Amino acid sequence: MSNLESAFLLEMMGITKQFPGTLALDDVQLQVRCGEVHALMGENGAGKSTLMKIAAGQLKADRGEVLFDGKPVCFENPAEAIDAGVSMIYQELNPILHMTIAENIFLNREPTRFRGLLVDRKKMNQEAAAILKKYGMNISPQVKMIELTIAQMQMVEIIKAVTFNAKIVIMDEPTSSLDADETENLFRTIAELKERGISIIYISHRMEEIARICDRVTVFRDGRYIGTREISEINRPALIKMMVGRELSDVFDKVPVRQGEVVLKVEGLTRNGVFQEISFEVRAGEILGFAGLVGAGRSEIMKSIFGLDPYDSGEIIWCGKPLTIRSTAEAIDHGIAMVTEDRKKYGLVLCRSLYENIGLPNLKKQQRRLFINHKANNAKISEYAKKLSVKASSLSVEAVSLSGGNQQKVILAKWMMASPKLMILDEPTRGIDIGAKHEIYKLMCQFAAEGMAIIMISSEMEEVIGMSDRILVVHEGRLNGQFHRSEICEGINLQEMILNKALGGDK
Amino acid sequence: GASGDADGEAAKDGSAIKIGILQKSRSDQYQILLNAAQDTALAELKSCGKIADFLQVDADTDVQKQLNQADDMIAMGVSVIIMSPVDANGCAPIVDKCKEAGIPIVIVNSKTSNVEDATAFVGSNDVEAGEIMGNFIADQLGGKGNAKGNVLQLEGDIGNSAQIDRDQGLKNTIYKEEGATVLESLSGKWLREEAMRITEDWLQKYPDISAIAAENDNMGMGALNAVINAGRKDDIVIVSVDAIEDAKLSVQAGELDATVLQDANGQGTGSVDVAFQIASGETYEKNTNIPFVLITKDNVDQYL
Amino acid sequence: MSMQAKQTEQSFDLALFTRKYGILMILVFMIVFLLIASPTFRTLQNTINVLNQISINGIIAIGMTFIIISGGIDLSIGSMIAVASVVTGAVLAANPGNVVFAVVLAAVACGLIGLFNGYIISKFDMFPFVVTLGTQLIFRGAAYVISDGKSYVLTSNAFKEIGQGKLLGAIPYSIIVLISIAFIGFVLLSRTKYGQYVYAIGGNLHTAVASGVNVFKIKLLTYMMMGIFTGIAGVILTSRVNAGQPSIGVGYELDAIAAVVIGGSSLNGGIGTIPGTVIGILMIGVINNGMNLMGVSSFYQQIVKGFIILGAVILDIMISRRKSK
Amino acid sequence: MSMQAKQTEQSFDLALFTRKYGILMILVFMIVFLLIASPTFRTLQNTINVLNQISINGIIAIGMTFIIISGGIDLSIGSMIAVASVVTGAVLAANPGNVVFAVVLAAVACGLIGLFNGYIISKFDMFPFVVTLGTQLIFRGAAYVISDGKSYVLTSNAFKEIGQGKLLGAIPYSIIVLISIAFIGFVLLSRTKYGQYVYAIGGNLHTAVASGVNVFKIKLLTYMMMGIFTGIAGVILTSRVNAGQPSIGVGYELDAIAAVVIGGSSLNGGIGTIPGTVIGILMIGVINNGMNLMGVSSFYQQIVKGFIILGAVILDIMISRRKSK
Ligand SMILES: Nc1ncnc2c1ncn2[C@@H]1O[C@H](COP(=O)(O)OP(=O)(O)OP(=O)(O)O)[C@@H](O)[C@H]1O
Ligand SMILES: Nc1ncnc2c1ncn2[C@@H]1O[C@H](COP(=O)(O)OP(=O)(O)OP(=O)(O)O)[C@@H](O)[C@H]1O
Ligand SMILES: [Mg+2]
Ligand SMILES: [Mg+2]
Repeated sequence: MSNLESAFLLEMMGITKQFPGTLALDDVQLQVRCGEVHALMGENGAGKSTLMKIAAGQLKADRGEVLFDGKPVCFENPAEAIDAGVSMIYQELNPILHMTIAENIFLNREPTRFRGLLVDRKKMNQEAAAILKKYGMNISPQVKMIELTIAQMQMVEIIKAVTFNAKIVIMDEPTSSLDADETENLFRTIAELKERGISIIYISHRMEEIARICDRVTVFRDGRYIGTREISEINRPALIKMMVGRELSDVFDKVPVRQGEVVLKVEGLTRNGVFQEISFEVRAGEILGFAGLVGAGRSEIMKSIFGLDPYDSGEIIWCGKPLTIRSTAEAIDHGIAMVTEDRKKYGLVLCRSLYENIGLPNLKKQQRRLFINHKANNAKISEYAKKLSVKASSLSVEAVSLSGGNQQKVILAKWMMASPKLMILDEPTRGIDIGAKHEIYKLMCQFAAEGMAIIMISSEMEEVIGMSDRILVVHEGRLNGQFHRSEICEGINLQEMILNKALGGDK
Repeated sequence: GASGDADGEAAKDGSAIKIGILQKSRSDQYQILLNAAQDTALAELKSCGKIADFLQVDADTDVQKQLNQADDMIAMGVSVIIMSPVDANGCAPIVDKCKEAGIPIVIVNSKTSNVEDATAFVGSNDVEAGEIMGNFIADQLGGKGNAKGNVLQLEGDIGNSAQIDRDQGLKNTIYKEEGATVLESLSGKWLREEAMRITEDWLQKYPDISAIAAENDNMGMGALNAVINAGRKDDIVIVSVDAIEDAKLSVQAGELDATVLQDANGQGTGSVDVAFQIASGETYEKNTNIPFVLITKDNVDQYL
Repeated sequence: MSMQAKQTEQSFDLALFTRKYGILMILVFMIVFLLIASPTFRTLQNTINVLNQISINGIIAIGMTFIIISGGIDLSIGSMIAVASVVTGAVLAANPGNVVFAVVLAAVACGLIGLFNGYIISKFDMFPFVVTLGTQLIFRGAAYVISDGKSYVLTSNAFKEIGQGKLLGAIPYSIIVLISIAFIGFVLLSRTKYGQYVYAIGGNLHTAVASGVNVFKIKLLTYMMMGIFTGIAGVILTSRVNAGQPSIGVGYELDAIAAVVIGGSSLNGGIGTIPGTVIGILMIGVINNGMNLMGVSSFYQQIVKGFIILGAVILDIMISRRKSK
Repeated sequence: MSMQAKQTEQSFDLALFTRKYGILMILVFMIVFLLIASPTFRTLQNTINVLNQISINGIIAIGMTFIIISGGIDLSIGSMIAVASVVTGAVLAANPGNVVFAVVLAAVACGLIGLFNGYIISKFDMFPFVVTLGTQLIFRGAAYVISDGKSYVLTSNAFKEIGQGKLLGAIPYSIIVLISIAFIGFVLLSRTKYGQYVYAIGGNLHTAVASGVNVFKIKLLTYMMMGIFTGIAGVILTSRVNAGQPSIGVGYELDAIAAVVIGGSSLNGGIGTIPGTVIGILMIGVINNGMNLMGVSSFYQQIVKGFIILGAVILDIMISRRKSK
């Protein structure tokens, strides 16, 4: 292996890709060595996913050259890329929901019998079970994908990609919905692949991951190539400067806000089998963090409060008065907004313009008249889009054409425009670049200062600790512990304490 | 019937006459024969220079389509229109429109509700067809007044004028027989496979069937298939209307008991003759009745 | 910055319009061809003819645009027309003077029928295709039961005017109805909250729900509106053929769907415009009229129409793809 | 934990089977009701009769199951049947002895027609609904052109046997054909790679593409198979009615789609089974036969059928919802 160390497995030179209204890639390059873990970094919309889709045969470049294993290639479709040894985990999860785990993993390479005539299901399930076990998943391979949590689906996607016997595995934000354990699992896998001389391209917005597992990093900004560095030779601020183009001060600049009245009080809220006896309150100006492991049920609690899901018992007291919420419309009317974790499903109408997306929940409020005043409406929408620095050629483009992070900003803009009394943010910075994160944190503080109550669910411990006035920990559908900002400041190892509670400690 | 002159006295020059045909359908077996007869007659007129041209459009049994086609034809300014109406009521406006536009119209095959406003009518009376069927069945089941047995009726598309009239004809005859019972009537929608399916179920349900009256041959043939497959042809009389090719062959082979001939040739040629007479200013018959003929094994050969 | 540039012009969606341009070009091309090929096509009378002929399909297609944008489909149109026809017929047969009552009752009946479709579809979250495949049979059967299979002969002259009369002796009323409904549809779809919600529901039902849209109500409204429009179309058709018939209207949904799809709406929902549908309607009208004028036999008419539907949609896809790549 | 429980039993999908259970119960209930209510229904002869009657719709529905699972739909079935019928008719009219040639030619012709559908749908990535709405007109027109609108009188006794003959004088050949095709369909769908790809394409096209599945080929194959099955059904129908007719088969696609949907397939694609479809086919066959035996009038037959389609699907949805919550 060592003699191959310097040779490039994948070389992409002078790649240019134009989308209508957007030059996504402008003469960029990427060189990946054999057996290295190569990080690809950049702000949202920098063109990372686009370049990777070109490498995997999903998209075709307008210009440029791709060398794979030293030979020039031009993949017409993913099948050719797979055959050549390129496999990819896509940023947007795409499992086939009504097929089993085994069928998903082995799609297009099913073991067969009778000279390839019939699928050998027994063998397929056995092999799948073995693989699942190896990756620490204690699930039958015959369970349908639709029954899995997002994290489990993500693990299956990862397993699928790494078992292709590829020479290079592209991972586009694989950890965005994984918890710590699963992330560790993935890192072990990556180390193993590396051992076998397989190259990995790793895209993530999480600095600490990059620092831990990557050998080199290539940075893009606005579709242009900025540079490639050895990880060992670059520090965090320098890397951020490469990505953002300027220095960033402390990410979390939380300003303390004087807290007002209790906005929402929840008592004994229960949804059978999902969460039990949830009681808490949140005040105007307060940022309330919800910590816990993925799958602990935090999202479900909030979905019930927002009227997306029903609840079985318990009481919601809104601004001092009891309130029954039967639909999201009622919640919105009362001034509750929620940014859900599943942006494609609950956040965006992909085939419509950004104007329409941002305007959607705000139409009722905008005017009581019969007809929409598009001009006034759109002016206001643009204002919010600018506030969140949404990167798009125009606000009349369809939401589908935006990069993942920018889509998230559009959703934030849509709910900020509703100026709610309570904003529930479920993983608000998932997939968002460091610069934008910074802006979102700032906005959160600003809105809190204006008297908005904010509930933030986050699986990123740093974020919860850095932003919250108070932190509630959820374990298996029950509240298990509370931490105040004052404790946070005392500098004890809070992270460890929260994790302990999240794992069910002290019960 | 009465005779009359075409609008205006001018005997038109042959080179200016353009005849437009509004066909009801090109897929209905009877209409195909009618269309063909018209086509032959028109082609002959054209080849000897008596008319300049002719144009045929087919409504595919859709009333609105026929209305649209009539509009288009009026806009084109043909000299005379021959129409085989899709529907008695639905196509009545066409007659009015032609009158308004000053274009003579000859109705062929079946009547519109305002047929008296049309320039001329060439056709047969469908009630008569039903009566012929009914009488034939009565004869087979013991003679008029003494007929005994169970009868089943396969109806066409409900609401269609041929269905209504043929049904009326049956009501006038076999329904009135004291000894005979019409057990059931279901719509086979003029379709062979539908009629066959219904008949199969009837054959399961009724052990004793004496006759089946089908309002067209297509359904009659379907019923016949089912009856033959059940091995009960000897017990069951089947009669239908139209005298399409395979019905006649079947009569000849002694399977189908009878079919009622609606004279497509007579209607087709007759309608073209009348239209030409009108267009060229000659005198013409306002009402031409082309009678139905019962075809049985005895006389089938002369129609093949 | 580029955002600012486009900020000024609004509401009228240029991108979508250019996407529609392709189909408009085909229509123009067809019209030019016919203007040259057929002397009759050139006449004013024929233009009025075409407009008159498309009015019924047009009215239905406007309603169908809403349905399709909302992510649905309605196969029960033909049967609804039959219900409208026999209801009108029954009222007028009883009393030929009751024209207004007959028309209103037909529209209300079809509106309720549409409501029934909408209720089942949204209540049980079922495929509109399946639901209307079933209700289509029910409504057709109901039309037969109401009329006992017979056709009502209509004698009211006032009623006849609706479908056959002309304003100032020149412009058929039915065209005026179509234009009004198209205009109402345009305003509803592009200028009201309801319209925005229809797009949102069709584009992503979950997001619409999570954004506080009352999906149940919007779907109900949309199918009810489809019913009312179909009722109106049914009344015009009944007046045009001057008879109330239970067998009328078979297959009318398919022409309407074809018009909507030719006009650029997506059967996935979320995409479509009224101007696009109007182009689709005109296209189908011009094809039918043109082929009659050219004396194309009905066998070939079907074939030509089939190819034109395919061709129009393929061309449209290729044009809009080229633009997006 | 509940996941673990499922680990032991194999390939036969219990979850799906229980989901289907609801519809099976309805079928059983209907049969029991008819057994009590109708003496005729009890006879063996009538059972054979029903099986014989469903064979044509059944063969089509098997093909349609593949189409619908792959996320498509085919509205051109009725027209394809007409093509099969006139092709058979034309060959046999020329030479009544050419039975084998006629049958093969009809199947091949429909296979090619299906290929055409599949090519346009996958090549231009178009909605199958729109494409087959267009091609349906083309194929029907072609059937008329081939036959010049006439119906072929068939005299070959050998040919007549196909649709009307019985093995050992008891079991109609058409049932045997249906059972064979259903079996082939079952194996193809649940035991082969091709079947896996059909599910994958319908379940998530993008993922199928990203996994290297040759979507183009699979779609082509699926529509071609639909064509061949329809060709076979068309031949049987032609033999049953003993005539080659261009007007035959109108609306057959709707009955087939109804059977598939009643059988639990999702019009979104990705979900469905052959046993489910077989239940759907039986259900429609039993409804049709039962109503004739009970002497339900033509008007009410439609209404009842409509309600049963709705009811079956609604009940199925409610049962499977309750189970999943
Ligand atoms: N299908 C498309 N049509 C038009 N524009 C597109 C399309 N896909 C991507 N873009 C644009 O190309 C640019 C690069 O997008 P890409 O998804 O590659 O960004 P990214 O670096 O992966 O961002 P993120 O970190 O948010 O995932 C963005 O400006 C995006 O809006
Ligand atoms: N559609 C569903 N049907 C059944 N169970 C579900 C469904 N969605 C989620 N669950 C279950 O509900 C529980 C909560 O899941 P969820 O992932 O929302 O938790 P969370 O704490 O919000 O995690 P995250 O960090 O992903 O937001 C899990 O046990 C999950 O398996
Ligand atoms: Mg990306
Ligand atoms: Mg969650």
